[in-house]
Amino acid sequence: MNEIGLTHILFVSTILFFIGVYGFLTRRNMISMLMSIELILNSVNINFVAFNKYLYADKLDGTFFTIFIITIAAAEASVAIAIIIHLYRNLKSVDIDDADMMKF
Amino acid sequence: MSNDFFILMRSELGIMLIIFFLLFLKVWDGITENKKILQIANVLLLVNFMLGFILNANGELFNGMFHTTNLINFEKIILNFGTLIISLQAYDWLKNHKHVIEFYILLLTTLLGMFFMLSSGNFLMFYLGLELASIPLAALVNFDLEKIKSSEAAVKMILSSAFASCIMLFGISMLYGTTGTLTFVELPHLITGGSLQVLSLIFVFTGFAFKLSAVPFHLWTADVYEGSPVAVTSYLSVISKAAMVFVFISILNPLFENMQLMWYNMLFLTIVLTITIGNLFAIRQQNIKRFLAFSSISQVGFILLGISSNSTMGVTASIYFLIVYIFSNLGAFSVIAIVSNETGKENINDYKGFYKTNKFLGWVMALSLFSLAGVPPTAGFFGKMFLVTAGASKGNYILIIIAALNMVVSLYYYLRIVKAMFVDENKEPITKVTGSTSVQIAIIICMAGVILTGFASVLYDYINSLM
Amino acid sequence: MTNLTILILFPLITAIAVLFCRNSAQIRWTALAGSAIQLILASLLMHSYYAERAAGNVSQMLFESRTSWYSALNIEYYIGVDGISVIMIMMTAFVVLSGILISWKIESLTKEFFFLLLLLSVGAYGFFISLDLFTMFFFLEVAVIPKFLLIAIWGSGKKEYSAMKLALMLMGGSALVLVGLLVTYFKTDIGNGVHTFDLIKISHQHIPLETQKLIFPFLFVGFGVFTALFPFHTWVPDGHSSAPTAASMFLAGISMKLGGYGCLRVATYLMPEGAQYYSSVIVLLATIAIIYGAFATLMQKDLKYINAYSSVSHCGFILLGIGMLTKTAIIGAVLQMVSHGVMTALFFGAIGMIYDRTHTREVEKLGGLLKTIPFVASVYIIAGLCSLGLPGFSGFVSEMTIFMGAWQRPDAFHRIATILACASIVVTAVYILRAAGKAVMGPITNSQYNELTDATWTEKSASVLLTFAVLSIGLAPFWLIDLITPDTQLIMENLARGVLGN
Amino acid sequence: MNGNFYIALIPLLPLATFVLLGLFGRKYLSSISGIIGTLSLLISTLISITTAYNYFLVDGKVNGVYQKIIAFNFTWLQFSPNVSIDLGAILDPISVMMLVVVTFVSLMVHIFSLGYMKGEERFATYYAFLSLFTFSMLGLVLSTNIFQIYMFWELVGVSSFLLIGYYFEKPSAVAASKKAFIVTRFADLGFLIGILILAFNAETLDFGTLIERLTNPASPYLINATTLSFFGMSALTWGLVMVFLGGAGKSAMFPFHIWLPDAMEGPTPVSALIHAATMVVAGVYLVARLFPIYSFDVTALHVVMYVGAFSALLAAVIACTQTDIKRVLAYSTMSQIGYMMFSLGVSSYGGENGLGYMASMFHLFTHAFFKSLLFLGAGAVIHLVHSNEMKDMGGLRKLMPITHITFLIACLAIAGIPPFAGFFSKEEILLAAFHSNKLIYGVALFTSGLTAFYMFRLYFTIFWSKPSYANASDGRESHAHAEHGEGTSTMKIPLIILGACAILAGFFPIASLVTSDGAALETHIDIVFSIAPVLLAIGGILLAMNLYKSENDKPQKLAISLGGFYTAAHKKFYMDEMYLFITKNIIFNIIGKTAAWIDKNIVDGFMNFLAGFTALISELIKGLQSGKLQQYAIYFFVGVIGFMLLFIYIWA
Amino acid sequence: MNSSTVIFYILAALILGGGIMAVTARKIFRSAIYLLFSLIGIAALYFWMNIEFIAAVQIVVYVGGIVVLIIFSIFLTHDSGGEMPEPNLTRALFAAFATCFACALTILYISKQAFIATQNVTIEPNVKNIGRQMLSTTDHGFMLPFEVVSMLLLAALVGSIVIALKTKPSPSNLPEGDALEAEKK
Repeated sequence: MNEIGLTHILFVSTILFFIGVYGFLTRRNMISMLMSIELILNSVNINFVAFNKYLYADKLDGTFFTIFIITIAAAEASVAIAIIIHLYRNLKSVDIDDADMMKF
Repeated sequence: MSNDFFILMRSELGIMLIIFFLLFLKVWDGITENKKILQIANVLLLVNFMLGFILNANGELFNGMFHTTNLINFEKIILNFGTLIISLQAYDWLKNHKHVIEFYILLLTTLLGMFFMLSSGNFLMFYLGLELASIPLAALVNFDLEKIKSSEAAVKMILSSAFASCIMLFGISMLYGTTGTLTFVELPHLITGGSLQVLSLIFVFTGFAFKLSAVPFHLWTADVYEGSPVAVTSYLSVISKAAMVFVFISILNPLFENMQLMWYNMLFLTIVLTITIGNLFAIRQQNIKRFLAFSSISQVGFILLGISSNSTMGVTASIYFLIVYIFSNLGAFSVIAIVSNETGKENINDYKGFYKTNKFLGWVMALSLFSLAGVPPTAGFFGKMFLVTAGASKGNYILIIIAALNMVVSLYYYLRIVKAMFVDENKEPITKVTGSTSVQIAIIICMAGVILTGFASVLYDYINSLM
Repeated sequence: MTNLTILILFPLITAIAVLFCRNSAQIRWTALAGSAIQLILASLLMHSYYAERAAGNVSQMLFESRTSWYSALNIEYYIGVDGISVIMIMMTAFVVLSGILISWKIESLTKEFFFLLLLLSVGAYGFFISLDLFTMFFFLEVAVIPKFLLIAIWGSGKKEYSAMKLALMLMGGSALVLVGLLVTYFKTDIGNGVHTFDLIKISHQHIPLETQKLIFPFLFVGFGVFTALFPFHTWVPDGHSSAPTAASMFLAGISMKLGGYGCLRVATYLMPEGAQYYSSVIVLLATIAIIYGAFATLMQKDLKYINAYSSVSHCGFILLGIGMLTKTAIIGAVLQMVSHGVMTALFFGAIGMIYDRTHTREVEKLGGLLKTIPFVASVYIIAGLCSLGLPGFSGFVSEMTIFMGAWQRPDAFHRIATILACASIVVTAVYILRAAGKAVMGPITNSQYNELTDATWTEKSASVLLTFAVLSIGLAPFWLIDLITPDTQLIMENLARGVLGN
Repeated sequence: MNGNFYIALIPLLPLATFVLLGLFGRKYLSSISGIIGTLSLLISTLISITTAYNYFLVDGKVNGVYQKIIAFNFTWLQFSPNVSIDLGAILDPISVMMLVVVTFVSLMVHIFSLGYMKGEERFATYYAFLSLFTFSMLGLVLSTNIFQIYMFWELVGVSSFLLIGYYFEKPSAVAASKKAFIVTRFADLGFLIGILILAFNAETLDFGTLIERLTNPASPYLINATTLSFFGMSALTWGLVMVFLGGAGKSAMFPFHIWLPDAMEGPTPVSALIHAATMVVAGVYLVARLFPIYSFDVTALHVVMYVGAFSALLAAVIACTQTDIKRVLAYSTMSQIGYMMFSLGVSSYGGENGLGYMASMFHLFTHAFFKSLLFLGAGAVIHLVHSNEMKDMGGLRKLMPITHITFLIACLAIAGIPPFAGFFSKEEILLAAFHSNKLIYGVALFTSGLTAFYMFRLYFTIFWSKPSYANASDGRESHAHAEHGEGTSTMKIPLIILGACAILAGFFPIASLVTSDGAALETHIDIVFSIAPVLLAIGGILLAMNLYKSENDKPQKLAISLGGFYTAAHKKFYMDEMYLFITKNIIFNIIGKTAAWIDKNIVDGFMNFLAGFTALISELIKGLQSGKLQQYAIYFFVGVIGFMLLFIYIWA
Repeated sequence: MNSSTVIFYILAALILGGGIMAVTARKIFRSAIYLLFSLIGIAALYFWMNIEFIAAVQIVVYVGGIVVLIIFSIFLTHDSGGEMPEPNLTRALFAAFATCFACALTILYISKQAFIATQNVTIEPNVKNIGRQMLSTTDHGFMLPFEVVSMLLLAALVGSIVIALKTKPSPSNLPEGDALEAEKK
């Protein structure tokens, strides 16, 4: 475990973060966007857990943060999906670019 | 766990009690008449608002996760007050709505989230509060269930706010990584301005900027405001914003004290962009809610101007302005709520000739807009003056000049609406609308605030004394 | 009459009383009574001012009173008057009263009209008595919105454009003033790093030269916009010509004076070195305004435009007087403010009366009014004669004082500026006589004009009131000079303290 | 005589009349306004005569010199501790003389107008204006302060404006009144600048002090004023020339004379009062008032001299060709004032050298009588004929004998035929010119011949020419005229009185009373010297008689033979056209239009551009708010990256 | 290169690969499956770090909850099998560029940072500790956040129910085109 340190994990999480961002910026399906959000949140989770584990193991702050983030992600996803489905009923589309009635 | 608990957390507990009471109502099915429910809710909110005044206490609970001071208490009172007014002005809209209780539950949850955010002693609580204040809000935005715009706004709101909080979270995780703590008390010493901390400051800052809808992170604002039901729009533009400002004040400088220069520059950039772009967009708006969205963006720029001074003066000015802003914006929204509810019209052009048919409401709208524009004798003038004064205290005159010139531009678009109401001819003006007693009470309170807050220095002095 | 607050409270109360009136007759009479009493109050103020001075009170400001307002920022409600303010107040009272009289026949939204007029006057009174810069700024801005509404609602022509332009340009001016005020504020220190907005205290502070150089333009241009400083004067023609009669009177008579007063009281008095540093620029701009305004007037075809452009030219004299920085010139500038205030109000009043009857302001379409409505036409001619600086009227006194003062600057630049300014009086004569010759003299051009009725009693009283004011300055300027001179002396002393020297 | 406050009554009575008639005349006093005006002026006149009597005879001279007496004086407008506009009354020979002349002539005109203006709708207004004018003129005359004189100067100007524009429904009258006012105002600009220069250098506006400071060679003020130079002329010269400019304007000297002929649009009595006897000599009076200073400055004096002489000649030439009788008289006025002017110009201060000054004042005195007589006579004629044109007249001597006789007297006087008044004064002028400048003398001599010619051209055309007015083509109208006759007695009496004055004024011992330094001046009529001018005048009269005594075609032939010159003179040497060109094309079209254009397009355009520009930017950046959430997110993210770059690399 | 390292790299590849595929897959359903892989990989990473509790939560909540929710919603929106619309090309390029850039920058700074581990006594993140602290009000207790989150879940529940309840859109509130469409269907 000597070679694989915190930094490597952070690299993974950072890359995952930006993959998520990329997905959010490019995927036109709203549900896909939501999925990208989950990716981002997971990368943050990895960060917190890794920091807690490798650096600040005297307290469990990071771990708890992760737990709460996961919970919130669930809540957020449920509300978001409810809204998306509601919109879908009216708009008959989940393409985010179709949701541009309001602009300028 | 002692009496302190009840005193320190009384606002939160009050809100929670109301939420549970409403849940009970929902389940019990005893009172089904909307009007009754609304009256009960308003009374409860009023009581909760009053409750805020009884005692002032500084202290912390839960091992520092929750803390409150006189200032925070006052801020909560302000939010309570605003919510009460919004509840009053939403009466007409809600009395025919199918989900009144749900509306209140969600509304109060967000309020609760804001309270926790204000009282948070660490980033975890802050984050929870933030999410608590924004996720139900997205549901609220969708509350005009049969309107497609409302859903669209909700999608935009929840996705972009999730995105923003993700970015902010990433920043918080970095902060945690470099300091090992999430507690606000410990953080300032550990934040030294290392390069990762710079990154995290940027991420956290942009997160805030998003919530405050500062340019260039504001783009969701207008769409969401336009699509939401009027009551939610006013809640978003006033309460939600005020809460974020309060939190921003209590986080930005206390935490990043060692990086003052950096965040000042960030603020500088943001302020210039926010005021200017907000104004430039406000000029061209046709929908009155959307218009107020941009105007509120520009107002945020001014608030940030006050915050940028990083002094008691600035903080006082910001809080003072927010109170004034609540009065004025809610005044305007009350009129919009009445008109929108009774006629469904939300375009500025629909307001042409408004004064001919609705003298009182015309004046209310005009006074509110003047106050927003910062024109005396309304309180907005004082609010803006103090903000700009605070901003000038740093000696950054370019900022002041830009702000001052933008006040001119903003006057243009506020006057445009005044002109539409007072001057323009209209073949089919909005007919005489009155709104219910409850809305009128809201209006009268707002107008009293708009006119009196400025002249009476009491409020300002009181805020100042809380520092 | 030692409590000055009554000067702002009274019109305010009248304005509120107007809101509670039930029919237009009540509204008119309330407004009239209120402004008449206000004129009496102003006269009482003047009287007690004289009495106090005669009794040997030599303090700079009389009837001072201060109340802490926003103590955290050291903002005070601090009021007091000196001779200059007293006559400005007097002038305002005259113009307000006659404005109300002239507007007797306003039928649409009467209540709002009089309410706004009175509110506007509150702004003016407050501005003139304020000694705290914050309060002063407050009152300066109070007046903007009523102007906008008055023009936009009751105006004529391209009223919306004009009203907006006026509001924005004035707001722009006050934005500049705001910047100036704030920088000034933060440069003051009255101990323990406490800043102050107190005009008198600031005048005793030494604001660093560099700051003055930086800030003076903001203050001067900011206030200058109000008083039609070239090239920020373009709101004047449009605004005045679109405004209803009383609003034109207020605008030109009172509102433009706020700027002049501010330029003098705030910019020049507080920034003596800045004033000296920029003196030649001011003189240059003022001269351009005078000459160019006069020539631009020559080509105007609308009575109101003529008077509006001539106001640009005349207000140029105010700025010229201030820019010359000699005592006589500054006295002249103050006189010009008062004089132009009443004179232009009279002029706009006359134009309004003509317009009400003929429904046109086109010079080409009018003619022979002296025959059918001799009173109105005579008022127009009297105002015109005053405008072109006829001795016996106020314009002469002020313009000559400015010339005398300006001539005291012996270098070629100031000489040429003075001569050009003098030359404008010829151009003034040309455009005034052209307009008068065509519009009120000459043959009757429209047979309908034979049916016109002459001035009503309200219009007559308004005209008489203003003519009286114009004449009392023009015939007996000495009482004004006595009033102004000591205060001007103080301004000069402050200027003399400046290290730049003269 | 200090404390003689009653002097103030002289101007104040007309002022009171003006206020009274101005405010209430039209409604309440319409019928008796003439009487009121005349009576009040009568009192004024009596007081002035008493004053003159007291001044010249009772108080007399001190050390052989008439003193300047300040009857009263109070500070009106204090500019600075030393400099103030005072209002007061000065009594010295010229002001006293002018007092008498002004009040007297004005009285005559008032009386004449009672008949002439009878039945006018705005009768009261007319008298109000007349009173205003009289007041202003008297104030001007009595001024103790150069700024006071300027004030009354302007007032005189405006009363003249009001009176010329009395028939405001006639566009030509309105135009003339505007022209008069504007031209003189333009000249007054010079006056004002002159005052500023003098006041700045002498640090006073008071005549006494001013003269004292600028005539004492040792005074620092004078040294200062003469050493400062600007474009090659000293400050003093500039000041004096500028002041003279004002004088030239009011006195209709070249090139400001163009307003005077047009000013004849006013009622004829007004022309008699203002444009003949009083106002137009204000310029002469002004120069005379400041004469001690002028005499110190040769350049300024030369300007006065040449301008005066040229104007005299020019006007005389033009007068020969005009057909409107009032215009002829107007040009003759201008010519005569030219005389007075250059007479001052050839003079110097004190003693024998002050002859020109004395002569000028003398001519002013006599001219006032005969010229007002001429105008009133012309007025009577016009009253009868209802036309100003010579061609409508002729053979009137039978119809209006009194007018005829008095007119003849006046013509003889102006032509300089002894023993009529003009002869004496003109003699003195010629003498002064002869001693000083031969060129000027030549011009003066020639002009005096011309004067005789055109005056008698006028006389013969009106009163002789056609055999009898009754034979005129329109019999019915002539019948009406015949009945009309010479008008009321109020019209005849002034003619008779003035006629007497025109004969007698020449014998007035003015040389001992009104001189440059106040001391008496020995004058004598040099018979030999007088031969030339008198012969020339007689020649002129004979020529006129030959040409105009009866209707014939000689004048046309003469005109044709003179060709271009005649046309040019007839067209007043195209001066009006030139001015019109300048004002219309240069001032209005070039400067005015440019200014208006710049204002509308550039200055205002810039403001509108700012507004438009803001709107344009708003339009340009509207794409930011595309309504597409991902776009928003990208902007958000770009914002984050921007911040990263800025704060990590630039502002770190 | 020991086994742990190898496992880490495999996990990293799984996580990142799953992530990349999840955001690029053309079919939404596949995309969801890739996401599932990625999430499982993360759970595995937690196991690898010996934080079993979090790993378990990850699997339960994410894999068992959120992804299922997402898949349900994909079914609900009817086009689970269909291709998703092409991403806007310029937008995609720009986003790729921007994210790569930001990613590189962040990684650079992370690698530069010297992280210092605490020397204090460590607390094992086992279920017992977590459970004890979660419900404690003192001493690093997370009772309050726990309560807050429960409020949030309640609100989310209420919100979701209100919104997801089927309401018939009134055609008048639709934009014109959509109204027509709605009528057709």
